[in-house]
Amino acid sequence: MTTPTLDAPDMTATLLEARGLTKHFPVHGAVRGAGRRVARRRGSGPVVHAVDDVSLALRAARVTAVVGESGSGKSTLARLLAGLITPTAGELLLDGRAMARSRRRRLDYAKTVQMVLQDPFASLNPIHDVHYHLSRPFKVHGLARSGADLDGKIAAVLERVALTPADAYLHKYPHELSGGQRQRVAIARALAVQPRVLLADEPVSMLDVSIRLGVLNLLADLRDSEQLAILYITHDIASARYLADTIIVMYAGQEVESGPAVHVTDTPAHPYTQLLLSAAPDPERVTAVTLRGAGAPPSAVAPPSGCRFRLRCPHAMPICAERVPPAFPAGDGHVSACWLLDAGPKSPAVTTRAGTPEPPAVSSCQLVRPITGEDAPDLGEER
Amino acid sequence: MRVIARRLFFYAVTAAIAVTIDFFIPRLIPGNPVQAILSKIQGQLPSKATIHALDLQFGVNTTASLWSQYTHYWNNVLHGNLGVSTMSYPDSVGSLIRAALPYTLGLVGVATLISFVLGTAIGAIVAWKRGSWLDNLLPVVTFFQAAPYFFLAFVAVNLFAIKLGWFPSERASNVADFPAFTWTYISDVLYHAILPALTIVIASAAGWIVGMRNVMVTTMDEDYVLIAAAKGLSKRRVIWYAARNAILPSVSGFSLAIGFIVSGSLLTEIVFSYPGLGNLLLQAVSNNDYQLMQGLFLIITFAVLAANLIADFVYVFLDPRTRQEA
Amino acid sequence: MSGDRLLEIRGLCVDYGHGPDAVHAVTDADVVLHRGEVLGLAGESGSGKSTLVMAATRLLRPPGVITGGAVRLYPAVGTEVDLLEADYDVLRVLRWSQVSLVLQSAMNALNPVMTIRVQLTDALAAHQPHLSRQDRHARAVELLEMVGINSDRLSSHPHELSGGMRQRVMIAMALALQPQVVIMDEPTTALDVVTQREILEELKDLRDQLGFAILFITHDLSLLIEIADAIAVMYAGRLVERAPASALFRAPRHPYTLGLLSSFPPLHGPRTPMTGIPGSPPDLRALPSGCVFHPRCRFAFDKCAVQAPPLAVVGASNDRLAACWLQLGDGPAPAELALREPDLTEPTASANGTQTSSGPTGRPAPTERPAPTGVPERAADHEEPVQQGSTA
Amino acid sequence: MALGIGTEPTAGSGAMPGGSLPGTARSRPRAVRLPRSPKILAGLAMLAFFLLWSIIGPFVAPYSPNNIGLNSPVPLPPSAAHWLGTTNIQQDVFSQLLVGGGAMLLVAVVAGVIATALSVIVGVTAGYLGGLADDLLSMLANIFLVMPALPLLVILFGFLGKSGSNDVFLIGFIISITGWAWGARVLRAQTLSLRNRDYVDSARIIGERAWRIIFAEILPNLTPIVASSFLFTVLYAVGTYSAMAFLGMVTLPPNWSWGSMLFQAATNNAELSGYWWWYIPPGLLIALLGTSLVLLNFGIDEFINPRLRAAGLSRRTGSRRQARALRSQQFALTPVLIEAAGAAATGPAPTGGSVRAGGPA
Repeated sequence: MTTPTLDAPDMTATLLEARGLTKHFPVHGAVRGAGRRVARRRGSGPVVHAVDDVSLALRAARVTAVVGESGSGKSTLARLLAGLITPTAGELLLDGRAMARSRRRRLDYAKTVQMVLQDPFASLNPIHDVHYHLSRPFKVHGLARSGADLDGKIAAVLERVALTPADAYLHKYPHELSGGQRQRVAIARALAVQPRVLLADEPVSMLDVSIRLGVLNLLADLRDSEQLAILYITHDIASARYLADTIIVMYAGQEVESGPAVHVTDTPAHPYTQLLLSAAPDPERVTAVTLRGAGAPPSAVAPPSGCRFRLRCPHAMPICAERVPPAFPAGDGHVSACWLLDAGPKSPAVTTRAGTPEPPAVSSCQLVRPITGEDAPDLGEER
Repeated sequence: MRVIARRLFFYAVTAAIAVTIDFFIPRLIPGNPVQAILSKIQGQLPSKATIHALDLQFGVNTTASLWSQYTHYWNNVLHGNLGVSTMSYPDSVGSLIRAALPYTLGLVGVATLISFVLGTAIGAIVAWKRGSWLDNLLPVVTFFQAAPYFFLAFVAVNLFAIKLGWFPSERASNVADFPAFTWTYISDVLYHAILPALTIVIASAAGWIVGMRNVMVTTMDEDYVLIAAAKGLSKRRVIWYAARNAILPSVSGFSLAIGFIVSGSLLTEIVFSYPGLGNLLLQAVSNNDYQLMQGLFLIITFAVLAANLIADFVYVFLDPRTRQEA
Repeated sequence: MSGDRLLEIRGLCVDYGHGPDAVHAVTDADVVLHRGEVLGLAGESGSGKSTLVMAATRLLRPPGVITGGAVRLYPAVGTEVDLLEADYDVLRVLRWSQVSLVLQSAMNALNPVMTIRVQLTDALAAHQPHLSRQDRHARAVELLEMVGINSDRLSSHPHELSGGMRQRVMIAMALALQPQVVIMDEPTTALDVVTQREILEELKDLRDQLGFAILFITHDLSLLIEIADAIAVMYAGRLVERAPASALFRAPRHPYTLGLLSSFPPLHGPRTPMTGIPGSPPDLRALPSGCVFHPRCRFAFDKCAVQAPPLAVVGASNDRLAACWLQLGDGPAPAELALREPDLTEPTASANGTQTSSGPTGRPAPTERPAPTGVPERAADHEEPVQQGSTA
Repeated sequence: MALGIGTEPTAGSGAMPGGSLPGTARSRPRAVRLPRSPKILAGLAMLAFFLLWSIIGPFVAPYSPNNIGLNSPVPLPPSAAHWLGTTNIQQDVFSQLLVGGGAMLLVAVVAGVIATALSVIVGVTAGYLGGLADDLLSMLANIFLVMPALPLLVILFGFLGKSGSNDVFLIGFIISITGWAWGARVLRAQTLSLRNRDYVDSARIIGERAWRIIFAEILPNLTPIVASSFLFTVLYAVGTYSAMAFLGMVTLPPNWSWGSMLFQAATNNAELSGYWWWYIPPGLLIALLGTSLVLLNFGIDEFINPRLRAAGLSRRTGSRRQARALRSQQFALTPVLIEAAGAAATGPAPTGGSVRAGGPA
């Protein structure tokens, strides 16, 4: 996808931008149990297409959500953005400048881009206390002038994640904290260097339901008060809708749809997004669910040609197998990589899933319930 | 079968390294090994041929390059030529080993098999009956795990052979040195093997018991064992479900154990004056027969590698996940 | 759903460990499952929902100990069985033939070294020894096809199947003996959302065909509301509310249920800030006095800290229970906890009718909100920003 | 000198007790603090005893171990003068025992330290670096693991000659060469899993350097495994040194060790002639020293994988009936312990209100 992802009338500064980011992992001849890995030469052999040609821009004071199932490459994307792994292709621009590999630049990058990982029970080292965890970023980046200065800064950052009084937490070990508190410590550690970009990889999926919103609200608060650009990775499209300004939907390593959060969830243009929404738990659902496009994601080693969703897609057309769909505009900065949109605004994408033909979503901002009918009409003629 | 192919490659490399070690050790140790050996063979007058063979073997008094010595050495090994024993000159090392090998293979092989089966079964039961009196077995097992094989052999000889007189205390048979395969001979051999085998089993089963118990305890926490019980299967079948999985680490840890068991068994043979490789090793040591020692090292290494290969086959047979082609 | 009771759990208490260090994981729990009913058991991690069910079936592992209560199973034929009195052999007969089990991770619940065929037929062999090998094979084929898996998978091992297929095999296994009760402990939590939906839909169909009852354990209340007939909510080892699913969603009676419902962001409607529940679930070894939820409850008043409320019938209908002093006549319940229930005689119609007015969770609320009296002052005191919550 | 097979701590280190009980799982004790299990206490006590024995043994020995005393053609049984009797050349067995512990323990500790250092270096490097370095180092470790140590050591000792094979540090070094691989393999596996832990990634994200991640984030978490691997190597060295002495590869006198006492006893057919006082005490001491190490290792295993602890339930129960009920518990049969006098003993909630919980009747 070469089309800019975000055309939204959103004028805050772009902090971190990814262009054509691609990550292929070599397939190891890994056999569980007895075997050992066989070293593989670079460039030969099959690869896992974890992330393929993804472009996105993280803007100040905006939350961008990446939604997808496991294996869709969303976590790999976050790790690419964090600099934990190096991309196979594509570039990463911080404030418009490409990222360099020197230690100096690496530290600069770490000072600007921070990350919170999924499992708060794993992201804090069990042998270190809270004080140690929070002192490291200050020490690594030389941000504290003295011990007293350091302690003051640690107390301040704990306060920012609402762990007060700080003294009550400083000398606790991770196992003495609850899941929510641990995740707040992890966020505090990320905030210590006063980054401008925060990558959050499923930050609440391991937390108890009742405390998830607390952490999500904290992120929202940080976005507003610190003008943080936040990348929120999740498999829960409802929470993405709640928190994010922009949603990017990933499927099999590719970006299939993106746009303003409510727009994407209320008028999904890509069949995969529609599938995700119809499958998501919804207490207010009235009628039986009809899944359009059941099945499993394709092999990441040998993904299908053209559109990777086509094997599951209820609307698959010949062109889907031939060419990778580019991002077609779907209104209001909403784009979707689906050939159905090629025909323009009379796309059947939305009506397919509605019992009664509704106005095409792409040209209308009205909130269309994603599922209101049981049987989709036969689309044969419309193709 | 890629797993097996990979293991085969690994064992081939290991065997090659063993041969290389065998080649280099005498060359790396300071001093002239041939002189050292000759000075130790007192009373015998070795022939010129023997001295030349030693020179060649240890790389002294020769103008040949190290590489050609090495290839020569390999050539010898591949042709089964492991040199001449100075101890029982002019017998070749190969012939001495060939005479002793069947005893060791039989004794250690059978004893290892028995101890694995027995130890694994006991370990599974101890884990299953966790919290019962069987837990008290563990400290006892610990003692046997820590006791040297040869000490247990001492006690066994004294108790069962001398005090009780149930078993012979030494040798592999009474009948004849050059056996005919008659029932008398075979039963005699078996009779002689019981006590040493028992010692090896008791000494080595401890490791299997503890290992199996630990894995089994963890395995019993697995959901599939709970499901087996929830299905209303018989207890025996539920235990089997757990044990069938718990046995895998024991099999894959075989390579770790077999070296210990073989070493311990060799020492046990010595106590019983059993005519296997262990006894040969002791004789080689006490007579400073370095060629024999080196030959024994190679043969024992090859035998252990072969045992490992068998264990790998068994593992692949037991674990369907390894059969999957990656 | 008939009123015929199938599994009756009364006053069940379960501890982990014994003696002074024991942790009271489940306290005085009452659950009744009726024939053909889908009963959801909702609660966060550590709420004791799995412990309750596993203990009731005597499958809870050490150091779990049952320290009180009674569990009775009413088989289709024969007399009732007291599961807490039963020994291994009695239970063996009942297990799987009456009560079967589906666990969260099928990867762990299937034996990795045995074929699907063996695992599908072993229960048949154990419970119906008269079946021939061919009969068992035929049944295995039938079971697999029932859950939409080709029978050539019988010779496969679990690692050769995808996650969704494994869970389907688990479900087929659970139905092998046509049990009365299928316990499902987070059966779809480990799956992706699309696979989860596929399996849930399949489960619904199978239930309609075969008529077994499901005890569905999950932390995902929003999912439960869609699939369960009735829902019991647990908190810190106690049942705090039980109600028909739609009633629970439209008109929760316990503040914890209300909080849980407002912890799931909606998929539709305007985006409004939501608060969740302040604080974190309590440590079972240091439970608060009185009502265990009172430190996190914005409606809590004096009595809540002193005395634990019993689980009692609330309102007119017998099928609504809640353990909350607000509902037990000590004062009018706050508006959020006194919403009018949907008409239960016509659940579908009622749900249809309320779809725009929506539930209590920050979305447009339905009509009559009684003017709050008495409690609200305290309630206001407790309305704290979320951040304060984590000071546990 | 056998060892637990398949007890690689990697299997259970991630799993914690009470997985079904998250309320308590949160406060699991994870700080580096050894549990006071009877096994650890017994192991420590025995080890302390042996340490004391080998330090003060030489000073309190009533005779010189080499001293040839009484005039008798056969070993004499225990008497007031010789508490544990004499050898065939009338050396005092008890004195030999007292003197024979030191060298052995020293060799074992030297071997343990060197081998542990080697295994940490190789194992952690391989696990952390991954890739080709890992493949090569793992292969090296596996080669040392499968090659039988005894015949190799015999050759090495043989070529070292008498003087070399009496050098305590040299022996320790040689034994460590054949004993480091197990530890390296376990440490490599564990490092590999730690390397991918979220807290290591988190450290990378805040910009920590690789060496700091290894030393401050990974190594401290390997402490129990390093300790276990050290104990294992010491145990291995005790066994191996005994075996070498038993083969007569350590010169007597002056290098008395319990293994060489067994060598002498064997050479003189003590087991056939019933001179039990000559071979039972040294063998027993070796076994007990080994037992203390195995017990300590058990304790560490249980610390790493708490599921291994013997009993599932606390034994500090009130009544004997309860204790019996708990002990006799079977798998998949949760014990029921309902107090006779009222079932409400456990919960603070009154049972009265819950009677009608049944739903529509």
